[in-house]
Amino acid sequence: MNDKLIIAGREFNSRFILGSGKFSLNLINSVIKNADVEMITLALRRANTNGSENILDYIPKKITLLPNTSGARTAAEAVRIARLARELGCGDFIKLEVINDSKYLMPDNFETIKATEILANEGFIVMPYMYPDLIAARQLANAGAATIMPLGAPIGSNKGLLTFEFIKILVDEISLPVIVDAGIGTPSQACQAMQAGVAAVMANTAIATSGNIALMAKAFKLAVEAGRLAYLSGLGRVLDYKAEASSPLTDFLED
Amino acid sequence: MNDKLIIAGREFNSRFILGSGKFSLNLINSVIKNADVEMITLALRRANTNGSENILDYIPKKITLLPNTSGARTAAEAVRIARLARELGCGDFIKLEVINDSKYLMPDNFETIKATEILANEGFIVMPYMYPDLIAARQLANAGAATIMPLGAPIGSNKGLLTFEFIKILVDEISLPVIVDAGIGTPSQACQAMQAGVAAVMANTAIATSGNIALMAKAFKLAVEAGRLAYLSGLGRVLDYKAEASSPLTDFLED
Amino acid sequence: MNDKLIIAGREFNSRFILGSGKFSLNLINSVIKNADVEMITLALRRANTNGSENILDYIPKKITLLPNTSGARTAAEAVRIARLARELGCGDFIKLEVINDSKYLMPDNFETIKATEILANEGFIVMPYMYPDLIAARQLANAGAATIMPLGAPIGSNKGLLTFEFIKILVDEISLPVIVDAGIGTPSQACQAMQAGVAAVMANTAIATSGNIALMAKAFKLAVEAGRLAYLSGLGRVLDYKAEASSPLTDFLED
Amino acid sequence: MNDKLIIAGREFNSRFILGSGKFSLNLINSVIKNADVEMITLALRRANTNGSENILDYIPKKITLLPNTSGARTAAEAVRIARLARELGCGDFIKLEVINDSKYLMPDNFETIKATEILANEGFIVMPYMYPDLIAARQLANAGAATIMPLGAPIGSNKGLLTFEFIKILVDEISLPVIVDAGIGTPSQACQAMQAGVAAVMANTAIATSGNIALMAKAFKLAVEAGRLAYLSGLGRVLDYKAEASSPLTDFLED
Amino acid sequence: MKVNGKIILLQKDINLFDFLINNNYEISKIAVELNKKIIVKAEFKNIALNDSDSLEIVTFVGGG
Amino acid sequence: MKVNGKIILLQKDINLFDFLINNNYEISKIAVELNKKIIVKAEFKNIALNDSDSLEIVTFVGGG
Amino acid sequence: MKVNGKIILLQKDINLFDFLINNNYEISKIAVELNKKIIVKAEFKNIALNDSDSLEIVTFVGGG
Amino acid sequence: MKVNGKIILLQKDINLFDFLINNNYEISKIAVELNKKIIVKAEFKNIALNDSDSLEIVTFVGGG
Repeated sequence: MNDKLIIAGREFNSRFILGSGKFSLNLINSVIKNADVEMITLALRRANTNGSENILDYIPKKITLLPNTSGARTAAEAVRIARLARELGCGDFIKLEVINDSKYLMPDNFETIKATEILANEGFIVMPYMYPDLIAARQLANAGAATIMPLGAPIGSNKGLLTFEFIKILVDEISLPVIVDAGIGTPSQACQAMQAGVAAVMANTAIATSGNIALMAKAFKLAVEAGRLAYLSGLGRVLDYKAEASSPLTDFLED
Repeated sequence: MNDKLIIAGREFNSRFILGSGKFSLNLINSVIKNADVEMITLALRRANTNGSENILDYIPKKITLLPNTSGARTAAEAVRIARLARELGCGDFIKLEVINDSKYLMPDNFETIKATEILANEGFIVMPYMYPDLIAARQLANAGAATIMPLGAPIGSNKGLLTFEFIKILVDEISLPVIVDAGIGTPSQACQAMQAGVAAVMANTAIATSGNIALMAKAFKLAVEAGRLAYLSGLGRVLDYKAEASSPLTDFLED
Repeated sequence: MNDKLIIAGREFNSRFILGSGKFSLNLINSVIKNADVEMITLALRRANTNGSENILDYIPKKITLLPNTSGARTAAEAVRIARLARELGCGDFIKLEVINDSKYLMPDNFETIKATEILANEGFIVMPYMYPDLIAARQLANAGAATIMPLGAPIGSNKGLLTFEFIKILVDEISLPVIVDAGIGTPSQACQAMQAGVAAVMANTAIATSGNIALMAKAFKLAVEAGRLAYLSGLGRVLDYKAEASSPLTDFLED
Repeated sequence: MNDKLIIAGREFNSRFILGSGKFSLNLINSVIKNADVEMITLALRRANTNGSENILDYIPKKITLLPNTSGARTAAEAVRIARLARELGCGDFIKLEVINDSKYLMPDNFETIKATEILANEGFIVMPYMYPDLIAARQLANAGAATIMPLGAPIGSNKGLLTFEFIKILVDEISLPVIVDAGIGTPSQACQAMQAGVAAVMANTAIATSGNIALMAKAFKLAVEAGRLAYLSGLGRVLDYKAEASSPLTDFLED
Repeated sequence: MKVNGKIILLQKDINLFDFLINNNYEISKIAVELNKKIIVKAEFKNIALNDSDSLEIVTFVGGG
Repeated sequence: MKVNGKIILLQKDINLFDFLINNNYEISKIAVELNKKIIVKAEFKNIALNDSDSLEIVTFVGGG
Repeated sequence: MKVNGKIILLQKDINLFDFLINNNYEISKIAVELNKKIIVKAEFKNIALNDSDSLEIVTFVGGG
Repeated sequence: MKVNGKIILLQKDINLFDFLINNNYEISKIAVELNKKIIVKAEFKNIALNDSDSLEIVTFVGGG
């Protein structure tokens, strides 16, 4: 079946985006393999002088890199980080994050919209992390975002789809791919999001904090595929206050 | 990875049991293939005189048949149906159902326990459908049940895992395989049940009432596998009232 | 408004039943007053030889006492406790509990039905604590129960209305007063149960473990009344996937 | 107990704000009485030439009027409506609403912040309706809002506290009174919001669409009080995977 | 004779096996109860039917 | 003159106050915008209307 | 004699009523089982205790 | 000169490229900001460093 995820014209078969944080480098590869990942996020940080090992050495070349702007507290800082990230020569994708809230790490939609406009004009493929506010989502779209990445719950919390009803509204109203980022803690939650029609799911902490990283990576891959197929199929109706037999009445018991 | 579902000594690779109701016969096969089904339920009914087509002609021989006792309102009726089913020569498995409630189709745990004891003594592999009552589950185990099959929601309702907290109690306390039957309406719900440690999931209506039976069958297969892997891995911890960054603080922004 | 709770012909204005466990005796009275309680549960235990203070001295005479059979693991033990309780001369009400599960304290519906029949025949007003199984509820009614008292969640857990969907089925199908017992942890949960049409709510741990017992007792009283009024009124409809303005469109902005 | 709701220095005993939409005028008064309402919202519209009846004739003088800016699609329109409302001589309170989304009626936080700043500078007591975004809430506070009024669900939907987890974050992080507006459909939901520490609750559709407006108004009043008392008391702890007896073990059964 | 709830008249002496064949039942896919007693297939030929008998002939159908 | 979106013709010179009274508006329960500018009630008598004016006259109604 | 699970020795012939009074039990607030049989209060004075008896004396306490 | 927040003293005249090489930076895996201005790799050799400069040298790490 031909069902590609298309972001700014690029086609992807995988609808699961991996976050690379909190893993020991030598696990990254098995996660990528187990989850058939095609896109992975990275962060930027000061380089060490000694030629210490670099995460790029652990990521197959065919993987699309999605640098994030984590650490940015304003649009200006995010733009600065995005430009440096592009200078590293790994493409135009940028996962835009602007966060100035230290406890719940809630994104600043206002600053994110500003930065989206600047970066989109500079040719970046901007994938903004956002709080799932329909009005903000429309403005991100107008500002040139390639996707929107609403949170399900606070970053790293594994609390799940607390924003589910509002993500469904985004899917209903926004024509860009809606990718759930942050908060998804289990494969069933990733599956539920996909069933509701989101284009893709991103996870990092859910895998990094699981008991077996390779198994959990595989679990997420399968759950995302399952949810996508269920969405394409269309879910069955729900009966409210009754039941409906799955078997014919076995008539020979009647007499 | 060697992770078999074992019921009364028989090994199964698939943890998804298919109900064959509400399908047109010529769809059964594609559902079986798409979901890699190894066990399928059937019902019993009066035979037609003319050599009309029979469902057995549509099910590959390698599939384990699980006849149910649907229509039975008492232990005695269920035993009668079970014996007739076995006489059809398709093995000793029986999905025991005793239902005398016409609106919500709630199973009668008391009668089910009685019938379990009789049938187990006659050598049946008894898989009783039940209301997820821990005490009843213990008595089913003592009566010789091979598994217990608690409901998630009323039959055919697609309402999901309304009994989730109590199914977790069964998984915690009952040593037999716990197989969720009835009510599961979406792959994400099947995945969630598997994540919680149930041994397998059965579905029928969720697929039969979906928009695309073949796709939904595949979706259930993948979701059940995903949930199993997540269970084997162990889920990540959930943070209650805070967030936790997935990226290192990007220090170069500090000065 | 004349809206009485009627149990075996006795009328009550209060629909909140208080459990007296886990309180220091000198708090009981303020709880009763704050919550306008008319019925309170008690347990039975070996008497001390020295004339130590007795809980009966702390409960106003007008309160209906509802002794429980806590500690009973079988119908026989429950019957024995019930008879002893009645011998204490405080009336014929008995809160029947038969529990032989030490971890989740799940009631044994089978034994409870047996004991209900015996005690009802002896003239007790039997209020059986039960796991919300519709079939068991029907048998309790047939055995002579005056009410049924399904659990919301495990005793003392404060986990809330985990069984909500099944309690709604009991309200729909059982003609006796349905009184939610066990598990209710907050006033909003008590209110939600009452909104759904249960006849009354019992709580003990939710108040005993709260920060301020007198305030929480008052809170439960008000929440139960609120839920009852909402049930009598009938709830408003729920819109699924849209909104509806509460104000007229302010036309003068149009031109 | 002295527990006042204080908004911009004004004290209120009632924590339930009534919306006056969708009622026939001669019902308003009984709703106000039954719910002990002290503050009621109004909308602005073109006046009719004939001296037709006016809602002000139906509202007791002691009630604080809270005109809304419904119909405003931009900050400018909201400011215009607010000024006209104040010109009617009923005080400085304004419920600020800026909505340019026709399907879900989602508020525009950006425009709302702009209008808040303008109106606060003009001496209005600004109570902005908002989507519960923590960052936007902080900016509303900085712009001079007297309270924030986050939505629970889309206006008029009666879908309840879909944003509950994020409203708890607002209560935790914002020092202004947090008043839940929109979406609350039942008294139990109002109670739950109050238990979580919100300062007040507003409802309109839940009462206007109920079966008995007077009863439901009373129900909301009681539920809000119950939730407030529970919050002041502090809720009891929740046990995760076990139960805890409310009665002492009845030792005399042991031997 | 009663067959699956319907009354029919036996034209002539006939055993269970022949009756089923004549009525196009697929022996391999049915189970039979005669007067509420299950009859194993091996016995079909040895069982003579008469009009007082009640016969139930069942097979598998789709069911959940 | 435009009044609440409708065109009307002024028969004669008239000030805002008289216009409102003549048209049965309850002064105490309305607010008035003349050409998008709010007019305080004290000024009603001092404002002469003419056909080029646009008048908005609003009042409170039920709303949530 | 066994009283609420504890063995005690009866010094002298004594009836149930006196035993309870001597041991400071509040008659109005207890129920008594003698050898698993409930004894109504009216009978207390007529029942002579002996060392082979087993007595359960119960009362109400707080419980949910 | 300030390098990634730390003060160092330049021993001799040196261009950016040599400085990075001498300090074992992997040119292919870094991006450089000189006095808050990004420097493209092609320019590294043409840029002479001096002690008043502030240099930021960044690379990729794991992040979500």
